[in-house]
Amino acid sequence: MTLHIVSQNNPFVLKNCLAVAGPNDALVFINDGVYALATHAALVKRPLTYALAHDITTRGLTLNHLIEPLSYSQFVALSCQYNPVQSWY
Amino acid sequence: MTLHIVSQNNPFVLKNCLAVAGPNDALVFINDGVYALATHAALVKRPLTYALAHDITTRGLTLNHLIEPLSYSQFVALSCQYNPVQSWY
Amino acid sequence: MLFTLVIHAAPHSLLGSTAYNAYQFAQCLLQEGHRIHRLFFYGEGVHNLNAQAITPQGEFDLPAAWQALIEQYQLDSVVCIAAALRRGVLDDNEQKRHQTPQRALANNLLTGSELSGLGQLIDATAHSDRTITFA
Amino acid sequence: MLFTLVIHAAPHSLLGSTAYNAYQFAQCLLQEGHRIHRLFFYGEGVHNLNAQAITPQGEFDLPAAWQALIEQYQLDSVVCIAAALRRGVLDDNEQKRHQTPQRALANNLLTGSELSGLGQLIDATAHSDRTITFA
Amino acid sequence: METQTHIAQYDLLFIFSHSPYGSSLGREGLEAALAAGAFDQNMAIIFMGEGLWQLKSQQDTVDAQRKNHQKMTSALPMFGIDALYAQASGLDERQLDLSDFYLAAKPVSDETIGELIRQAKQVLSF
Amino acid sequence: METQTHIAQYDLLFIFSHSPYGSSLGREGLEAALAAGAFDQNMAIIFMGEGLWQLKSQQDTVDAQRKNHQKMTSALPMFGIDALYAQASGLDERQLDLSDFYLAAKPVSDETIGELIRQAKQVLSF
Repeated sequence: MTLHIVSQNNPFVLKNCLAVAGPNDALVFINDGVYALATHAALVKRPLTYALAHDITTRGLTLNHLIEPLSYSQFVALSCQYNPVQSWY
Repeated sequence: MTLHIVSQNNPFVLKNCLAVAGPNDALVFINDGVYALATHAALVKRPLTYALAHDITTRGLTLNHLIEPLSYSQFVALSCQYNPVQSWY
Repeated sequence: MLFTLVIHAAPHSLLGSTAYNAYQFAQCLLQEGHRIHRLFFYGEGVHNLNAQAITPQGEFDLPAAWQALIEQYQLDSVVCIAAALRRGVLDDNEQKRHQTPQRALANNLLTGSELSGLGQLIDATAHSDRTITFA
Repeated sequence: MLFTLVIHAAPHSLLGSTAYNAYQFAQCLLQEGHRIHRLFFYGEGVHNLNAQAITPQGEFDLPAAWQALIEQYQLDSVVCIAAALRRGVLDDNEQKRHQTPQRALANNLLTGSELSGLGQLIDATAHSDRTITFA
Repeated sequence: METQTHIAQYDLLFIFSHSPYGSSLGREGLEAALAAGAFDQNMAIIFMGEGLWQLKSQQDTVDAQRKNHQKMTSALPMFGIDALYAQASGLDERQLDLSDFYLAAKPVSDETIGELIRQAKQVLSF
Repeated sequence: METQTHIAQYDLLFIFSHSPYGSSLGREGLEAALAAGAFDQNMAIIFMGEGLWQLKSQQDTVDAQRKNHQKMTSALPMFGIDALYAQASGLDERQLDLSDFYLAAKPVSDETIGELIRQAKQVLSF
């Protein structure tokens, strides 16, 4: 299963990612990608959806309890668990 | 009246520009902004909407006859005629 | 009419190649008899005047083209000093100031432009008929 | 597990500051006992190893941090030669090759990395368990 | 329809439409605005679209080792820059309200933003 | 629902999702793909979203003094790279069809793209 990394909040980027991500693929939002989570309610309810904790706190955002805040250590673990890794930007 | 320059094809960028542009403001699409004209039928019908000819031909696009292809000389003339100039990117 | 152009885009950016648009706009307005009060290179735009950038043969050499235009029309061309330092574009002063025995540095600002502060940008907007941002 | 990281973002980009994410990801995976087959700096990412970049005091110096990480773990760090030349990041060879009496150039590639071709990227994907792009 | 007579006229208008940490634009826009404040310009800043995130409170950059924009932006009033506008439609889209901000900004409609731009002598876009 | 048994497996999959001239990504992706072709990789390229513009015919870069991507992309088959896929939904959104392209690409659904990625050993994203 694929690990999708989303590093921007751009409607085109998000659209492409969501169009091809399967139900068992995991999504990790990093950098400005975390803003997408703050503004898309549907995303927050998707299983296997994560956000990098550092990038959330940097931007002063509050995590919805449904979203798993990810340490770098957990991000590394996910990238071992899934294959391949596709970056959307 | 304002001259709005749009240099990207990004939904956020286009939305901001169209939200604040008044009916007598002019819009110039340059660089990747010209792709927005190729995909938004409503934009093409807006009066005072222009696209930089160089950037259209570079990308292999065909101009709708409603859109004025702009030479750099005409782009300079517009930027003299309008004031201020706001760039959206 | 008197223009100031603010250039944020580098010749090779992840986002925006409007550095080419800025150059062609500048060239055209000067040919038409308008004047440029100041070119202000900010952010990634500082790379437009990076003397170390080697353009492959057969490609348009944007830094060289800027330098030639600046010289031909004796333009006031300012590169933001804070933005330039962060990105490794140094003039003679800054090269000497930051050089250490462990760290050899070069003056890699193309001639004809100078590093200066943001005051030059604010001043330029106040003294120009038009300020146009390319990014 | 064996990783290759491809870094497209510069420390100061118009788009994307994932250069910081890439560094922290690399640091973490090494601390966890995983290994890096290769770091490949491409596109604007070449500026991560620009020795001329002067980071203001009190700010995190990303190029210095990359250099220290590369040295500490003896990482294979490749900077795409074509991307680097266009953007003015030169090693000793390229500095000598392109220097002219009219054009003084510096070797401004941080030590510990080398300029090489895209074959190094393709080879790295074939020999790593994971390839991750940061842009 | 809003009357245009109450629209302030600025010599220099900054439009901030990019987020604070995802690119260098947020920071470089702030530095330019602070410089303009130091030069006593008749100026204003409009935060719109993704630029509204610049004003979000509780930015904590310690873990990410980044320079904190919130601290820089907080300096705006000290430089005499107090005409700060926030795009109302952009606030709604991001489920933000003024209580999320660490600096006071005046919410304005898109029409008012359009008119503020038309009335301005010069615009700098970040 | 598509059967997964017919999905090709590639060692190296390129995803091109950026336009050709607006940034350096289009060009640098092409150069990487050509290098992979020269190394005889079992590879494919998927053009999707804004990346579909890379295949648009009649790119004329003379006036703009830019390097022509169409010429570079046309070299892909000469490097043995003939597995080229185009996102069907992206074509529709851009009112493009295959006759607008100067190179043959196979239209594929978003589901198939998802499966091509899952089956790939490595992905490079440009």
